[in-house]
Amino acid sequence: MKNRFLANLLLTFIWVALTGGFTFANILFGFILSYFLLFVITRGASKARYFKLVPKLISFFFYFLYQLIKANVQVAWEVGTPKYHMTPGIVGVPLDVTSDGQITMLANMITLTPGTLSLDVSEDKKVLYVYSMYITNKEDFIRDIKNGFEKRILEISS
Amino acid sequence: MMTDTIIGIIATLGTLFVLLAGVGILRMPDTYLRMAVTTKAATLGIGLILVAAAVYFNDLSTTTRVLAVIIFILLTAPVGAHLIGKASYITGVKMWEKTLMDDLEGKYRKTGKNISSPRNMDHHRDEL
Amino acid sequence: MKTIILRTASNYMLPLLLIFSVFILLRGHYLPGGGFVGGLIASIAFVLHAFANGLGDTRKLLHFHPGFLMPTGLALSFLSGVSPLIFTGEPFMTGLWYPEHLPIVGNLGSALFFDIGVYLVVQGVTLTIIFTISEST
Amino acid sequence: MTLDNYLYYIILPVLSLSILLVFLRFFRGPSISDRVIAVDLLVTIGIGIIAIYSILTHQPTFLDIALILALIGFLATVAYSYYIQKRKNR
Amino acid sequence: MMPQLVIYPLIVQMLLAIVLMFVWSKISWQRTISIVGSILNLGIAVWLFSSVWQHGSHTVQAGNWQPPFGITFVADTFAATMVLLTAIAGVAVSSFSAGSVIPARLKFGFFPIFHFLLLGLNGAFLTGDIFNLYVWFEIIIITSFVLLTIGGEKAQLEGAVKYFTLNILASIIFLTAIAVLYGLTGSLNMADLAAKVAAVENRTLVQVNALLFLVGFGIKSAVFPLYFWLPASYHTPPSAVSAIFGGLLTKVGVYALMRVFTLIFDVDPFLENVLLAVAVLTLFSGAVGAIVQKNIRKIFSYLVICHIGYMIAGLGMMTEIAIAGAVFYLIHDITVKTNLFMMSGVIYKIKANHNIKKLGDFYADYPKMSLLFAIPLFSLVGIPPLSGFWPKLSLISAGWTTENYMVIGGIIFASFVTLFVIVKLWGEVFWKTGEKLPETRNFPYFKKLTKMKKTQMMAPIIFLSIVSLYLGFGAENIQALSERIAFELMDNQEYINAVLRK
Amino acid sequence: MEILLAIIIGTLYASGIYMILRRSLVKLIIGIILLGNGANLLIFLLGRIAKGAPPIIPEDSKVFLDAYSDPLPQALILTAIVISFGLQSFAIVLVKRAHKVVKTDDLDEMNATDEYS
Amino acid sequence: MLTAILSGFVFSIFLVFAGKFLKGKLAVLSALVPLALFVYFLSFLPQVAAGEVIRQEIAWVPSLGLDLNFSLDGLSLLFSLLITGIGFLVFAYTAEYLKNHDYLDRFYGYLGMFMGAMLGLVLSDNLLSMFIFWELTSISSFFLIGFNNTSEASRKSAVLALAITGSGGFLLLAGALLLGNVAGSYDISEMVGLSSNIISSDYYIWIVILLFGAAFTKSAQFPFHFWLPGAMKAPTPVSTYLHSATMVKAGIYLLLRFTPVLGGEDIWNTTLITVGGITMFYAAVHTLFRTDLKGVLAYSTISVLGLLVFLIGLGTQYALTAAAVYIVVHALYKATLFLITGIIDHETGTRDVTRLSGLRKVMMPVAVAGLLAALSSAGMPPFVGFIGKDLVYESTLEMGNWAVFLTVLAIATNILVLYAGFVAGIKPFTGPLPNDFKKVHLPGILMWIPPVILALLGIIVGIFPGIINDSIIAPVVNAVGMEGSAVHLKLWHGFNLVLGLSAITLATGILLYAVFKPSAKKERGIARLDFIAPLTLITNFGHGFKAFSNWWTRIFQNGFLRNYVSTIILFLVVLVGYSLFADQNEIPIDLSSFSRMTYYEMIIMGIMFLAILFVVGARSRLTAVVAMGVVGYAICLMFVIYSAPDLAMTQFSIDTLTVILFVLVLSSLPKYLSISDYRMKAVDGILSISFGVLITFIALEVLGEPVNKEVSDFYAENAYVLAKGKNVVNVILVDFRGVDTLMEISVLTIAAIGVFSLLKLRLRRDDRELKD
Ligand code: NA
Ligand code: NA
Repeated sequence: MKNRFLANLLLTFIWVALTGGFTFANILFGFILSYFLLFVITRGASKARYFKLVPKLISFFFYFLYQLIKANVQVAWEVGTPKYHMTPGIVGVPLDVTSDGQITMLANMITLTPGTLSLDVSEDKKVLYVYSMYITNKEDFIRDIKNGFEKRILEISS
Repeated sequence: MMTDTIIGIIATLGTLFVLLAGVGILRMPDTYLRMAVTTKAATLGIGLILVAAAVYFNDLSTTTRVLAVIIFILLTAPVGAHLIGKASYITGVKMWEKTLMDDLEGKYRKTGKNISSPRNMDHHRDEL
Repeated sequence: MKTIILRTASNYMLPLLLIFSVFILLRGHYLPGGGFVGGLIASIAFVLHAFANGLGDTRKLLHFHPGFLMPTGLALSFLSGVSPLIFTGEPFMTGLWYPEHLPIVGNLGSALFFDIGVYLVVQGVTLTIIFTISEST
Repeated sequence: MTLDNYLYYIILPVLSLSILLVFLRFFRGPSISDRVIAVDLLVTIGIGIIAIYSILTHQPTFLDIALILALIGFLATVAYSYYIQKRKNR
Repeated sequence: MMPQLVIYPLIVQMLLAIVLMFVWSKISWQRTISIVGSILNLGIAVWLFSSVWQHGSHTVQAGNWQPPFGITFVADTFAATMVLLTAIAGVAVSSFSAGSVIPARLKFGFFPIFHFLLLGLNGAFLTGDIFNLYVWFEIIIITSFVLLTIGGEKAQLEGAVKYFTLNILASIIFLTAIAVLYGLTGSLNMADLAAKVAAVENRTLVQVNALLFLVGFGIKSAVFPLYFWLPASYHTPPSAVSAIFGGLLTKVGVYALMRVFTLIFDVDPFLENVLLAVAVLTLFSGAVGAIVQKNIRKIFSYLVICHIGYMIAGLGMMTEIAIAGAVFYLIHDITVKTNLFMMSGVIYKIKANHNIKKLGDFYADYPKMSLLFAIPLFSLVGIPPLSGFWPKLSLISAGWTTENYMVIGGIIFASFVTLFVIVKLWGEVFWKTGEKLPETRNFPYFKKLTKMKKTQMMAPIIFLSIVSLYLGFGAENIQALSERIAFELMDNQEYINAVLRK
Repeated sequence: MEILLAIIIGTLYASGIYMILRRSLVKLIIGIILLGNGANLLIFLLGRIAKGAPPIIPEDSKVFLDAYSDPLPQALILTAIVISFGLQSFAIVLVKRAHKVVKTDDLDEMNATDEYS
Repeated sequence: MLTAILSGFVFSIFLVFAGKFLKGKLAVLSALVPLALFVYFLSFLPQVAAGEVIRQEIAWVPSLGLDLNFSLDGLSLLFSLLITGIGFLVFAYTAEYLKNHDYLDRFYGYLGMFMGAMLGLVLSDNLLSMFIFWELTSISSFFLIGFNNTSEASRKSAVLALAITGSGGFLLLAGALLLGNVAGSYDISEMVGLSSNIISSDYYIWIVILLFGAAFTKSAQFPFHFWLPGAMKAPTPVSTYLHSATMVKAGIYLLLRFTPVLGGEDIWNTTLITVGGITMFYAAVHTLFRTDLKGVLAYSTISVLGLLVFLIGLGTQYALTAAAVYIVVHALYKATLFLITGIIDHETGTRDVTRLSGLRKVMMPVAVAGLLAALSSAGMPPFVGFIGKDLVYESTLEMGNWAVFLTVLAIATNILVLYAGFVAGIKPFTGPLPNDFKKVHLPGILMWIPPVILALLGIIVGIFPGIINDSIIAPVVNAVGMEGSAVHLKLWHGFNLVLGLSAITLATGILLYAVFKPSAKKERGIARLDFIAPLTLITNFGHGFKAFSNWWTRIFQNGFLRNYVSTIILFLVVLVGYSLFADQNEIPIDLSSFSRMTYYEMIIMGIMFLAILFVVGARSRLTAVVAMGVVGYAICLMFVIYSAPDLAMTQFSIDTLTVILFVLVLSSLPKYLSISDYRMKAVDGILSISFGVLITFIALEVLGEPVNKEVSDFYAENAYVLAKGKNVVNVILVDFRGVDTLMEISVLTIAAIGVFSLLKLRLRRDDRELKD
């Protein structure tokens, strides 16, 4: 119930932003429209909670940005220099995150940072298989992920 | 003039990342490496270029649209990479000879006509 | 394709794409877009959902057969074309306009209903074709 | 150097060069996955080119096209990977 | 006089198509709606025709935009006549379909598509806008693809691939021609184009443009050497479909050729020679093809091609009397070909076979039906005073006055071969003692059908035969009509004035 | 610029026909799509092209203030593109069915309907 | 007169619905129709004899110059009386001949139709309406010849007869239209006055050739005669009525009718004399070798028809009078002989002359009729045949240098005709009666009375030639443009050369009959010459033509789609290429008007170009599809650059959807087919490239033309003001040209329905179309 309401508000906001018209009529229309769309598509209950999120989200965002730039520089160096320095491989990372949303978020974050790529999630959702350009030590790699993205995702989504 | 400079800088950065992706996809020795290098570099680069455009036009509706594009790219690019990566792996696209390890090896089992995810479970959807 | 990642992503993308499609539809008279592209985007949203979740889920989501959208949309476009003939005696396809200026939509006229008809037909067509094909393979 | 000139003589050529590089990969393949990745990247760079072009022509309208490209270019990738897997299954 | 009347035939067909889609799987509703709607449409077509006959051309500007900016619909005598013929064939085939098309096909949209086809035909006849004509053509070809393949039999699909490819090719050439035309004039309204094309200084380009139209429409009209799709496909769908195809589809191409080459382009000597050469070779090729066929529907298919030659010849000679002949032939051909394909459908329902070598006994078993079938058959041959005879008078006469002896030769040759082929067919199918054909279990044989179904199949044949007889015995009226059409086509100023309201 | 575009259009037409002339069903469809693109671009080109001037009236004006590209060919092409899409989808499915029923991809083996005697 | 003509047709149509009633005993009632007509026409005799021409004009299709203008002059009256008079006898005869036949009603229907058509033919003054009736006689003849439609021979003969007379009909049509164009009228009576104009026209030769074609085929002249022996497959009443007395004389009628219009020229006379002469002799010789009674009669009929053409060719007053008389003569005796043959066939079951003899013992009246007819045909005085033959000799003797040759030819022919008459009229009745004919008896009175009447008429007219002279023959001769009073018919001219020739003819003929017996062996003997017979030649030509048709059809309709496409493209390239390059030495391309090339445009175009080549060269389907995607995306970018945002959006969405469709379908298709035939690839490549180059040149040349932006400017100016929209493209789509869009979405809908039914509809086995 609450979730639906939130999602509804969110969509209304997106609508208003997209159309750029902050008038009452536009907001009302956006609300009705998104209400209708949610009615069309929602099945079952969704689980996200919204209110404690904001500060964590901001911190998460900057962490992600940092990772992104760091890795991009690394890749730039790799691509820009004539010799290859890669030590690629596929690593199965055991997961603590459980929900689909969390897993997806984690996987996407990993993919978005250059040099790594989420290939697949095991059927029982316990292992995330990650391809990485630089694997010196499997355990280090796993730990980096678990302490980095996974921890933060757990924070913002619990 | 000030804005122009900002735009110039952001656009330059973005373009450099795009170029990086371009060089990367050409240079990297195997499919997975190409993917690992390019998808993200391009995403960052395009994001920056779009920001430059948003700054240039400097009005709410353009900015929201630019934000929408960026969000979309952030959402779809990794999913796309994941899909192609998985597909490549399943179809046996060769990995670079210097690849160190492969935890996925042997994890995909053929079950009838479908290849399922690793550690195949039994329930089965009607797929598109 | 059975992947949690795609499935989850598609669940987020579906409403976004749909709302975007309506946006594109409504502003078509003023900026690039319109019923056609709007309809395509909406149907692409459902196709994406079907790719990720399987056709059965998408069908359940839709409540009705997409083919039904075709006569509905056609009827809407057709009626908005015929209405001048019926109401004002002017030729087929003559634009009828509501005198007041409305938010978002701008001027409300038969052209909008026409475009909505296009929007529905395009969705009906695309989904019918794609669903039918994927059911038969 | 004005912004327009900078974009026209520096940025756009670099983006065009990137497109060429990607296209070269598309040409070379060798696997279908490589080609799909290349096309995906072509679309992405296309978004960038459109953004720059919209600045150059002072037409924010073109950004809407970029939006569409971002939205549905993805679906082609989904479709290709779907096919690649499915073909394997045959 | 009511100018809005012009688009009523379009509105009715569109409405029918939409309503029929809403009652998608209710077959008996579909049958009823289609027949009743077709009769209604016939009424409107008669109304339109008589109004045009009395008051002259009607025009409507869609969207109320003055020409040449909006899309214009024009009912001059030619268009109104074609709409009337479409309505006549439409009623007939609607009823015939209700009786003969199997429920499985009806459940998959046969009737909505059928009415979309009629919509497309009406639109193509009535539009006064060249790009809009393209759109109507697309409606026609997509409906014909669907009708051709509905049921998905092997032969249907093989034929459809060829039909499809070549018709798409025609559309693309048509589109190319429109591109050139637009590039030269910046206009799409056909009346407006008449003046603008005349003002183009580069006549070479105008000629090239005309040739592109010629080839594009030529494929659709199935003239030599562009007809290949027709014999490959017309015999494969249900007879009701063949009937509407054989009657009307190629004729739209002919209509478009006549329209474009009288209104927009002048026929210069080079074009005239091309048209005449094409006409003669079409007469020849179609005739020669009909001789060697054994499948009754293939015979008719080749005759469809052959007889297109008459109309093209009329167009090529470009005199008023020649055009009148072509128009008369068009009127005759639509009626009789529709009827013949329906006839072949009845024959098939009776014997479950199309091969004239295996068929037989009709005269002995169904004497009255045979006499009925003799009417379209001998009308086709042009046994005087049946309908096919009259236009030949104008055509041959024009051949003499324009000194086109090859054309006269072609017409006589084609007439002779048609006579020979039909007479042979008569001997094989009606006179001969046929083979004892194996009874196919569960085939919906004619004798097993309900009286209702039989009526639905026979009534349209009787109806069209009566129309054919009228065309023959009331030839004076048809000739007067054809001459009026020819006059209007040759003197296009009236059309232009009607559209541009000068 | 027009000259390059004209060459591209010619290439599209040529390659479209060439692909149709191959014997494969799939190539046939690709050929048709290429031809369709060629025709659309031809309308576009012959309607005369202009850079950076979309036919959209500025927000604060009721008419165009600057140059604008010809909107009519664009509308025509849009219609043509959509129609081609309808035809292509049907064609793709037709080919699929034809392949399944006739059991060949070779167009040369699809000539039963032209046989007689 | 219209009523008279229509009565035949009305009678036929009546039979369609009421045929059942007129079967059996009542059948004879149908003879009342021709009888009434006969009496009706007889009533005009005095008027016509007085030189009056009775006219009736009914407008039918005046805009085509086709009206039902009838005129009754001597010539028409003669034919009308023959048609109705012999018609009456044949109708009556048929009632007995086909008693209890299942399809008697149909038979009468055809006969009635034929009678009406034939009357129409001879009464029409309008050439086009005459043509109509001409064709109708051919058609009714077709149905009558094919009356025994289950017999293949009957069907073949019917088709053959129609093919020959029908093709002649088309020649008549062409000729009639030409004549009408030259004369400015289709009324024959008007043409007579315009004769000199017509003859001096450039088209005269064409007119004559076309009309001859019609007449020769209809009247079975060499080399088109062969359909007539075949037509003997028809029941005997038909042979009697159509193929000896009336229809075959339509060609003669035509020639006579046009003698005053077209006659008198060398080409006219020479051709007719030659063709008639050959025909009469050739056919007469053939009678010697026939054993089938009807065969004998058929050839002798052809011979007489040849003689008539010959006489018309001579064109003198004598000759034309002779022709008129001979028409009467021949009608009377030949009809008799045919009817007799029918009786013999009906009663004995055979027509084989070699088997028939002694029948006088069982059917005396018939034998008498046969004898009378034979003597008349022999030209024995005092029969009417004698008068006819006399006139023939009189006219040949007039012919100056050619007199001897022509007379000898005429004599030889007459001898053979005499022989034929004797074989048919006398031979079956003389000699002993074979055992198997013992039980043969006289048929019903309806069958034997008609020949007796005809035979008696022959002798009556012969004895009192005055009966027909003033009332019929003279008006006929008048009608064909001669003064008829000069020649008086009489039996006795005194002892002169002509009488001598008659005597020679009779003597030689009887001798021949006594010496030369028909036999199967002789028939087989002449059959050895069949390979040069016109029938064989025509048949071979027919086979050859069919083989050619097969070849031609297979060449073009060869089943290979790629050939169809190449043919069409080749046609287009040649036509358009010729038109583009023939008139102008160089293509006027104005490069200066083109916009500047920029590097990014070049790069996009370059990529697009390469991608297209890549599509063409791709080895795998998916690669091709992906490359197609690249082409599409490049087009999309191009649309962006050239200011078409809506197009770019649509192109991109549709390309993506197309890719999805492909991907969904491709997996169920087999591997990419690639057949490496380099020669074929090269040929296709050249064709494709020429096509592409042509399009490029056209495009560039068009770009050099001035631009007219009237329409687009209107859209631009009014999009917001009147249509309340700022995206002009969209305004065009939903308003200015909304109809296009409505139809465009209809196309989509139809395509979707098509896809749906194509994939979902599976016919049950029983619903399938069966293989032929
Ligand atoms: Na004209
Ligand atoms: Na449109």
